[in-house]
Amino acid sequence: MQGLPAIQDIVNLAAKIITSRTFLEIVVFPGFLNVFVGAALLTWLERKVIARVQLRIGPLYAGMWGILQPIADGIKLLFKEMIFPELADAKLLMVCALGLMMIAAAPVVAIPFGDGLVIANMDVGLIYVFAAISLFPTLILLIGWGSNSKYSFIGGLRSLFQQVAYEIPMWLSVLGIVMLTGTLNLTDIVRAQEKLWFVVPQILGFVVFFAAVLAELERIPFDLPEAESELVMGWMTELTGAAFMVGFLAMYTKLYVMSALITALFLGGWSGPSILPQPVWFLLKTFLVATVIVIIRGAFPRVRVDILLRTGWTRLLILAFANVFVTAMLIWLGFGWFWRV
Amino acid sequence: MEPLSSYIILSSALLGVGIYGLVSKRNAIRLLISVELIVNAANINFVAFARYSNPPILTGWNVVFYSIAAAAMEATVGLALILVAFRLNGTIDVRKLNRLRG
Amino acid sequence: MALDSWSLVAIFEIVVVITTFPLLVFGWVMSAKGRNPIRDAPFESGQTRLGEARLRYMMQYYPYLIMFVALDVVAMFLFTWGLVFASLPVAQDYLFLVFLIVLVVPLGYALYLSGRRESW
Amino acid sequence: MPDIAFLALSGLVIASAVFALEARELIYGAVGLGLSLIGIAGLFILLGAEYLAMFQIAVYVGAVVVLILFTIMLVERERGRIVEEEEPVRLGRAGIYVAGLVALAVAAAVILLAPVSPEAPEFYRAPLQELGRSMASSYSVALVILGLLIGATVVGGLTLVKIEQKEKTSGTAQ
Repeated sequence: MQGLPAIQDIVNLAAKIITSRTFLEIVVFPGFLNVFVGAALLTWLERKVIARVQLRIGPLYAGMWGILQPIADGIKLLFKEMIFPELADAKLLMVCALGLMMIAAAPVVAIPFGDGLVIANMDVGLIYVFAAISLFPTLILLIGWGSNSKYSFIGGLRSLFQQVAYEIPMWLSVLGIVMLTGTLNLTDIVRAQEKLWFVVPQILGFVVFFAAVLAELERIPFDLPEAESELVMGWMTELTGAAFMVGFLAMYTKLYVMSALITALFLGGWSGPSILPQPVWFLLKTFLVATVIVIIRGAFPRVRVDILLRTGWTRLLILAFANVFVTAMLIWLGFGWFWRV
Repeated sequence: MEPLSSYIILSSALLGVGIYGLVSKRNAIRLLISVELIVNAANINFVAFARYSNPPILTGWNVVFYSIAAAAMEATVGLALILVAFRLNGTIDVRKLNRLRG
Repeated sequence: MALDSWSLVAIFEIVVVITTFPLLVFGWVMSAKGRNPIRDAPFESGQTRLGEARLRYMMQYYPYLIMFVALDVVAMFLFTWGLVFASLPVAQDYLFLVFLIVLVVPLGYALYLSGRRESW
Repeated sequence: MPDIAFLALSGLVIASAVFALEARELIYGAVGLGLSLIGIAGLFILLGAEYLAMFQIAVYVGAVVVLILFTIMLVERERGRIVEEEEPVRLGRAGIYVAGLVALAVAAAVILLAPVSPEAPEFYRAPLQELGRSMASSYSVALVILGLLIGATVVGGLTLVKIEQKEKTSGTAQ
């Protein structure tokens, strides 16, 4: 009879787990807390930047420059009543909101925030990120269907077609990078950019990828699924209270993750002068990209849905293939060694 | 590492579920789902056998690549057929799609 | 403790769930349960609900969906090619070119059809 | 660890496969199929085929399940819900018998006749480069044929679904 383990032992074990590098990576820095706080900060950043673009001030009272506004919003939404329409499938909606958050946060696992500062350094990192992103249309369609409201349903359908149309150009625009580096490991891809960021040789791919990311994020000029003046809030119309909060946070998590992905793929990731540590460079670049995406929202009008889809399926696709061709030329002409890892 | 037979039992069970659906269901979309399940049972076997040969051979993976691609195409055409059947007959119950029976 | 990278993915997802799910449960538990036909009506800009919600459909974009399924597969195959591109003999690159050229006509047909509204 | 993962994943695969066939609403059936396919992707990962697992998720769950959902929504459009008639119990029972027999026979045959030794190398990952190289050399003909298949699917699917000008019906506009 060994007896029950003493409380001391349990505390020791817990302390050991909590202070272990893996646990800290998963829960705090490149992991969950980073994503959560980053997404919350982005909601504040968006309101502030949009306000500046429109010559307003934006949130001001909660904390310095209103930086605590996301917390206030979160508490407000948490205590709001959850109303689901009469024929809606409330359980499906809640599960889908949870699934959205899971999928939106999933790519963070593979994105390196510093040299070696990555939760899982997997060989198929890039494809893993794309596979995770490709699950969004399914869930959004289910939310649009499950809420049984015309706005939600039309928003969900538009979102489906739009994300589906821009997924392929997004994948193919990255093919050039894969050809140059010969790997799908995101850490290796960032390491390959020590000499020259990929935004230079892959400028065409960068443009296509950026446009596709804007469309995947459903942001202006491609924000048809939730065009405020026509569809209220798109597929999120019937999400209320906590479910809305989770869905909304998932969309901003997606924005954060996609900005980080652009940084890692095209903008050299963590590389920068060594005055600042690597993760700081990475976060700076990420927030810069996010700010550009937000400013675009303040500056551009919305396009029409059929034009949007046709552009995605013709121009962007052709540009992506052109990028692949240019990269192939680059390698055939013998410049490929420059970015090999 | 589990023994190979556990994977085979799993894929046989999945095959059984798929065949059960094919035999007893009447809705065309459920039949399509059953077919997908059966294809996936075969895929599991391919990958498991490739992994458990010593040394592992890549043929299994290559075959599954083509198998998934072909299954995706099959689902596309199948769903198009279901749409046409629905448009012509107003139902996708396979027991009522008996116009060709004469 | 050398955990496999995919176990880390699983643990991360579990962390996401155990932090997000309580929020939903909290909202669900705290909200009022009474039903009221007016409150439960779906949002239609303040109007009363008109007809079924799952009625209209944008069928004219169906070709895009089929193109998506096709190009999804193609893109995945192209990634396997891109991985080994630099070390591949040129003759085998032509193979993938053939693979793509075969697809040009069908995809052009799909684009042509998606532009014609009266077909759908 | 792998044992727990295997048990959990196989439980997920089988349970959601049954759910896909037995769920009351067709939409849930498609969701069950998606879950089952994700579980199979997890099994592929356990077997060391990571790229294949990602391919499975992107193509099956990301594209095929979306297409199935889309079709279900299209088909259910006019009546709100599909009224699925109850299958005769006799048929369900016959299905279970047939399926059980076939599954047992296949499992027994494969396990008894399997020519490979069940001893697997401890740690193995599919070498990604090797995959691409074999795709370009040994499977080159299959690749071109796959291109033809995809092209045929696109043309065939569209030709099936599109409405001829002459017999244009009213219910399908927009």
